[in-house]
Amino acid sequence: MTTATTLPARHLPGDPSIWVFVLGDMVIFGCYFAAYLFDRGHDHELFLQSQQHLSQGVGAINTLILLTSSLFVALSTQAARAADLRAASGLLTLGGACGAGFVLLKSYEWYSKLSAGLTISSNAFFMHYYMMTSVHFFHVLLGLVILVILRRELQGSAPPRMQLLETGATYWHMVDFLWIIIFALVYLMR
Amino acid sequence: MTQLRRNVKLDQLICWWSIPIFYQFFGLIFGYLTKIMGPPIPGPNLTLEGITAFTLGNARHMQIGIVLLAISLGFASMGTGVIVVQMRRMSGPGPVLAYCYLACGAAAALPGCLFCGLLFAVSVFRPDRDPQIIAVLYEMGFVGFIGCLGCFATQYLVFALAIFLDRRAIFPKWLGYMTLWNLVTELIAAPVWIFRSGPYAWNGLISFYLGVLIFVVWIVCLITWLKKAIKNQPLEEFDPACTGTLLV
Amino acid sequence: MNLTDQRICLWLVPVFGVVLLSAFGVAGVIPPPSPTLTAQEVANFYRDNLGQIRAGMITVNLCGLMFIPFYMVIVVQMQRMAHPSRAFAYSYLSAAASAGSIFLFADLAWSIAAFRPERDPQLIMMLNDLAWMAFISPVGFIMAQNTFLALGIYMDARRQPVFPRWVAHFNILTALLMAPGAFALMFREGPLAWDGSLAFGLHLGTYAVYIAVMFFVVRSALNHQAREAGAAA
Amino acid sequence: MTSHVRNPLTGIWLFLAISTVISWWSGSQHGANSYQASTWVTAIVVLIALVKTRFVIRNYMEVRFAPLWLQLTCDAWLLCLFGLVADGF
Repeated sequence: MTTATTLPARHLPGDPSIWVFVLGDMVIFGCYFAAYLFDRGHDHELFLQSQQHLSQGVGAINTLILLTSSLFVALSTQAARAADLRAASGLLTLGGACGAGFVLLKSYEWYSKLSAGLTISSNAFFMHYYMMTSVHFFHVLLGLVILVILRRELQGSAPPRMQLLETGATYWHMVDFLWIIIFALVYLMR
Repeated sequence: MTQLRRNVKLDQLICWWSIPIFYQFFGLIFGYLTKIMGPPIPGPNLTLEGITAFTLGNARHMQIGIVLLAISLGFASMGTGVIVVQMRRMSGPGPVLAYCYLACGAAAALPGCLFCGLLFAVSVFRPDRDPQIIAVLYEMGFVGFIGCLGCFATQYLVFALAIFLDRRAIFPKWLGYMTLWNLVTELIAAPVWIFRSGPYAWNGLISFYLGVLIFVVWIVCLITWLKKAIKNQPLEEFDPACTGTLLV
Repeated sequence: MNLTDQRICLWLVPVFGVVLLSAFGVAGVIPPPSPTLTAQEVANFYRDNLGQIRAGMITVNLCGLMFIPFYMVIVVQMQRMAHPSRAFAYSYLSAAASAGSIFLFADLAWSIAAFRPERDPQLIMMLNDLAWMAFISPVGFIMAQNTFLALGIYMDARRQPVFPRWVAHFNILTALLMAPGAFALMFREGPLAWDGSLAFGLHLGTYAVYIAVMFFVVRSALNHQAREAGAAA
Repeated sequence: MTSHVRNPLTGIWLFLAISTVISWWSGSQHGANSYQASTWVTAIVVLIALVKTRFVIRNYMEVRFAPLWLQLTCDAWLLCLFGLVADGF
C-alpha cells in the first residue's frame, strides 16, 4: 500500500472555495512581490547592501523545514485517503511540529535582526522584508490552527471528512510555496 | 390605514436595500464631495501648503459631504441588523458570533468613518486657522480613517468564523475565505501608522488601493449573497402571525 | 412577569435628563457660546468659568450614556412586536451604541480644552469647534433610531400593537425636525450655526420633547405588557 | 508509519531539498568579489524557486489531477512572477 491510491480523474482537491482563497492570496502576494521588485528596481544598491544583513542560512533552514512539513501533510492526506488514520494523525503531528519549528526560527531571526537595530523603518528593503514575512507569518499561524483542526478531525470517532482534510492540506501547501518564493526573492536574489 | 406592502421578508429587504444605498452615499461623499478617498488620495508627505490646498480647496463640497455623512452614517446600522439576523439563523455557531458582529458594527461607526469627517469639518470651519493645526487635523483624519484596523478586523474574523462553522451554508464558504482576505488587508494597512511614503503608506499602492479593491469586491459579493440568503429563507421559519405588512 | 428591570431603566430617563440638562447649563453649553467668537474670546471664556465647565463636563461624561438603558427598553419592546425578524431591533441597538460613543467624544474635546486653559487660544478654539461639531452635527444616529422604531411600529402585526400608530408618525416627525442640526458645521452665524435657532434650539428642543413624550409612551407600553402578562398568568 | 514514507512524494521532497541547498549555495556565493548584483545568480535562484513552486503545486497540492483551468492558472501566475523579475533587470 505504498503508491498513492488512484484518484478520480479531474478531481479538484478540497472544496472549490479553498481555491478562491488560494488564488486570491496568490494575487495578493503577487502584488507584494511586484511592489518589492518595483522598489528594488529603483534602488538596487541599497537592497543589495541591506540583503547582506539577512542570514541566508536561517532562511534556507526555514525553507527546508516548511518543505518537510509540507511532505508530512501530503503523506498524511494520502494515509487518510488509504484509511490508515493512525499514521495520518501521526504524520500530521510531525507536519505541525515542523510548522511550529518554522515559527520559532522565524521569531528568533526577527529578534536577532531587531536587536541588531534593523527595524521595519530603517530602510525600504527592511520595510518590504518585515511586511512580507509578517503577513506570511500570520498565514503560518493560521495554518497551524487549521492543522490542529484537521488533527481533531482525524481523531474523531466518525470517519474523517476527506474534503476538510484536503482543504487544510491545500492551504498549508500554499503557505509553503509562498515562502519558497519569498526566500528566493528576498534572501537570495541579487 | 393604507397597506403598502405585504411580504414576510419586508423588514429584512428594507434593511438590505440600505446597504447598497449607503455605500453609494459613501462613495459619493468620500470619492466626489470630500475627495478624501477620491482618486488620487493625497499623501502623507504633502507640504503645509499642499495640505491647506487640499483641505480648503473646495470647502463647500467638503462641508456638504460631511453633512451627508453625519446624516447617512446612522442608517448603516440597518445593514448590520440584517446581517446579524442572517447570522442568528446559522446552526453551528450560537448567537455569540452574531452579537460580536453587532457590537463591532456599532463600535466601528465613530473611529472608522465619522471621526475623519468631523476633523475635516473642523479644519474647514475656519479657513484662517494656523496651517499647523490644519496639518494635525489632516493627518489625524487620514491615518485615523485608513489606520482604523481593530473593529473591522474583529468583525471580519467573526463573520468568517460564523460562515465556516455554519452547517446550514446560509452564506457560501468562499465568502468566508474572501472575508479572510479583508482581514489580511487590515494587516497590510497596519504599516500606515509607520510609513510616510512607499507602497505601505496611507496612500500606498498596497495598503490603500489594494485594500479598497478587495473591500469593494467583498462588499459586492456580500450584498448579492445576502440578498440570496434572504430570498431562499424558507417561509415556514416565519411565525404566521407576523404578516410583514407595512401599515402606514 | 416582573418588569422592574425595564421600569428602573425607564425611570433613569427623567433623573438623568435633569442631571444632564443642569450639567449642560453649568458647563455653559446652554446658552451656547457663539461660533463667531475670536480665539482669544473663547480662551477667556474657558479661563473665566473654568471650574463650572469642568464640573459640567465631568458630570456629562459620567451621565452621558444614561439614556442607553432607555433605548434598550425600546429595543426590548421592539422585540415584543410581531415582526418576521428582529432586523429593526438590532439596527436600533447598533445605532444607539454608535451615538453614545460620539457623544462622549464631544465631551472629551470640551474637557481637554478646559484641562489646560493657558494653552494657545488657537488650539482651544479648535478643540471647542471639534466639541460642538461632534455634539451637534451627528444627527444621523438619532434620526436612524427614530426611523427604525417608526418602521417597526408600522410593521407591528399584533392585534394590540406595542406602540400606537401616532408614535410612529411622531418619531418620523422628530427625525425630520432634528435634521437641520447636521448643517451646524457649515455656518458660523445664522439659524443653522451651532447656536442658531434651527441647529441648536429646534434640534435639542425636539430631542428634549421627544425623550419626554417617549418616556410616557414607553411607560404605557410597559403597563400594557404587565397587564397582558398578568392576564395570561 | 514507515510504509508511507517510501512514496513518490518523498522522492520529490528530496529533489526540492537538494534544489533549495543549491540555490542557497549559489545565492550566498560571497567569494572574493563583494556582494554585487549579477543577473546570472538571480536567474538561477528565481528559476529554481519557480520550478520548486510548480512541483509543490502539482504534486503536493495534487493540481496534477485538478481540472485544466486550475493548472493553467497556476502556471500563468508563475510565468507572471518570472516576467516581473525579468523586467526588473
